[in-house]
Amino acid sequence: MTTEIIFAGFGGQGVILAGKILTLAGMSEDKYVSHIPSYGAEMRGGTANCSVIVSDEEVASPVIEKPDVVVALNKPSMTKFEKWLKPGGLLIYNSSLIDIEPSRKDIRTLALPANDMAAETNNARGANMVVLGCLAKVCPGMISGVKPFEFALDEAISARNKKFNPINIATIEAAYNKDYDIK
Amino acid sequence: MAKGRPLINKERCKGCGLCIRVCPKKILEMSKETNGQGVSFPVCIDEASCIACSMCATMCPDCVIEIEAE
Amino acid sequence: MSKKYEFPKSMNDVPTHYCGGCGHGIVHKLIAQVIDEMNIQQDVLLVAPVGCAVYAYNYINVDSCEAAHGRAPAVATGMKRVHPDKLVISYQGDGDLLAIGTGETVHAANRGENITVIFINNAIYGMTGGQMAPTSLVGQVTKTTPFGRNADEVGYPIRACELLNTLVEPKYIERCAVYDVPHINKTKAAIKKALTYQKEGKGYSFVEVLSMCPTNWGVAPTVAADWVKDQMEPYYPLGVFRDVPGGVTPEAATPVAGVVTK
Amino acid sequence: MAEKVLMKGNEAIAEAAVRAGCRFYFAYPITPQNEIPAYMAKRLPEVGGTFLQAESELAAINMVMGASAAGSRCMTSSSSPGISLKQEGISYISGAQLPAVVVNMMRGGPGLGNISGAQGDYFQATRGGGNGDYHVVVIAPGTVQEMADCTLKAFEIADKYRVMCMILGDGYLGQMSEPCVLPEFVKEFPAKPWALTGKTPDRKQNKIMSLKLSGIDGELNAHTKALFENYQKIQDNETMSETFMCDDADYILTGYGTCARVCKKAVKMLREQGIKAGLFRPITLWPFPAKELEAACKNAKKILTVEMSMGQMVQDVKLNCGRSVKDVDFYGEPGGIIPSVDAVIEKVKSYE
Repeated sequence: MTTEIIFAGFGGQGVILAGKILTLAGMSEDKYVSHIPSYGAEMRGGTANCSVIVSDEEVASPVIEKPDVVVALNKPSMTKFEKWLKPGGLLIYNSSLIDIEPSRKDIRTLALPANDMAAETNNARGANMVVLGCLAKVCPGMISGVKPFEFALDEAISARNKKFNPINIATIEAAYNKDYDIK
Repeated sequence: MAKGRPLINKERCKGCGLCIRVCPKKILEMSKETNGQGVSFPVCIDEASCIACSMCATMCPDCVIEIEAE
Repeated sequence: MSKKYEFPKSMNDVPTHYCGGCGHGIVHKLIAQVIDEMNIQQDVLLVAPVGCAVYAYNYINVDSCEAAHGRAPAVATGMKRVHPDKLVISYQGDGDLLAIGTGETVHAANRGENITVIFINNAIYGMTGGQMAPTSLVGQVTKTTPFGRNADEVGYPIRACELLNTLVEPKYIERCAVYDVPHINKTKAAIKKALTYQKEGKGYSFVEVLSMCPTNWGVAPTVAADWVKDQMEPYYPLGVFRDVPGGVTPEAATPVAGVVTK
Repeated sequence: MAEKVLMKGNEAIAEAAVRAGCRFYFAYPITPQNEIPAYMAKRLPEVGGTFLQAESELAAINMVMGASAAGSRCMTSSSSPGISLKQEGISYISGAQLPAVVVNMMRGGPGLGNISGAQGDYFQATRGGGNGDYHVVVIAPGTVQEMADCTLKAFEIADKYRVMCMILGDGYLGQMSEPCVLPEFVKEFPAKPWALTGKTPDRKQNKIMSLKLSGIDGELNAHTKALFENYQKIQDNETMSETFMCDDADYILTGYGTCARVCKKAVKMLREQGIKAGLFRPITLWPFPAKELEAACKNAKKILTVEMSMGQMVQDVKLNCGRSVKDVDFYGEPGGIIPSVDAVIEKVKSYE
């Protein structure tokens, strides 16, 4: 099985970090993984995205043309990447910040109030962590539960910020334990 | 006054004449004959007057002159 | 009788390709003499430039490397970083040092690389046949300034010592000349001091030498020597601009601001 | 076996260089390879090495020349416009027979272009972008693992043959993270009796130079012929390539780096649709793996070269596939656009 995911949002929402953590989590489970961030001048002006592949077989191309999943943390990202989804793909959009509905009818959608859910776990900046917990839940077979994220956070987070790992794990866990209504 | 003598390796000489100009005793002059490169070279016309000051050798860009001194 | 002045041991006994009366030969000899006196033939690494002195390694018998035009200080930097215990000499002409290689010149000095740059300033491009150099004098006729260098069009000649003397890091900057014996002796002393400082780890040293190019100036060697004294020296004053170990420390060498504290 | 780590391609190159014994690194910032200098600035001091941010690309490559002449393993890195500036030094280093490694994380061109990954520097890299008759060994990794492994190989080849080696990647490969098992530290290095270490009484002075002025004697003629004898040895011994499902393939896709990965995906999808496609991926671009390509193409009906440029490697494919030029087709996208798998598949299907 191969899952191709695009994370997108504005700078500061931690979309590239979320992608990296998912990649590391996949690696810890001996999956084949790849992560390509948007970079350089592309990142100036506020938008950021990354492409993550988690697969049971060798990743042929790390480039994602038709994602299985798009995670859009703000409105411009949804507008841009919704149309990339393959038919039947899943759009997870941050309904805390996005006040419009997805327009495509041939995809599945999930309104995820990521900012609100993060705030509920006292982790106001943890919308990206909510996404990770949600993905582990709604993409069966990709990541086995919350455990792999502990390793991933430990690898990805600098020593200075490691003190936030427990609260981030708690946020991921809370998001993982929710039930989601995919339309 | 020291006594000395210039040893002139004429085949290295390019005939610039800078040595002749700096000699305080005016005992160097250009040769009539030419070396293998076809240029005139300095000759000492009065070795007895050489004071081994080494000015000619110092000035020479081509390491033509060595100085022997007593 | 014994030899009072002899052919330098660290010079190869081969004829040079320089023209008669060219200052390069004098400076090569001085470098070889200093190497002999300091007994550092095993320690010196020479960078030869593009320009008339490209064959310096054929005459001075030390391990040597050619550099592309203007890049000698960069090559010297690489060598020095690998062998901090060796004495690296970057030997350069005026086009190399102040035109195509201005960036490398300024930045090696600014980093305070512990190398010695010997700069032969003869106010003209020799190897290519007499074009304007960045140091050609105003009014000087060259192949590319047939009516004389026009300052309105191409600016005034650059003074390397004064330029580098605005930087913090250089430790020793002196301008010398080789148009007569007393000045040749001073030049040798300057080269020796520069290499001594380098050996002691003092930092960047720069010796400029006003030199003759009779062929491309189109004059006799003796006239060329006078031209250095009468025409060049007034614009390029001789002397020690900076000798930090020796106590000549201009204000520029002691910055009082520009350091960010945490 | 060593542990797997997730690394960016750029970082994998930097760490592998350190493990290959590179202790001197000089560079000037340019996107998309800035992770290499940032990594080296932190890493090299830990192993007693020297990182120096040069004032220009020209200075950086010439610092490499000096450091190599002095006998060290050294490296510089840049991206396309910066590599253009380095061509002077690359030519001099090649002429002077110095070993060194340069990394080019290609971006879109010509000119300032853009900062997306691209493959427009193939000609410059493989034909010799500087003046004169010479070659640079060009290695084009396709994964982060290969970026580490090829860096080690580049230092090895550089020292073995006294040549310049280029790692030719692109912005995507440089920025991409993948799991990677880092190579072990290299412990043994070849002797360099030619290096500048100070002339001792027991030997003649060492001279490193590319000037061979004596035209009448044919000094440069002989020197260049000697260079090319050396290049011939490299061609005979050092080609690297990957063949994937070529044995029974009707259609051979060829591409390197990022493009090869797109092609690999296309091959897999074509096979699922019952179309016999295969991939030939040169890893060394110079020397070009000519024999290997010819063998891979023996039974193919058509060969399609895919590039992130307007067609550069395709010339080498035409020259070396042992087939009629008419059998070789091309598809490419310039300016930092990655050819899509769909477009590649469509192209192949059009041959049916």
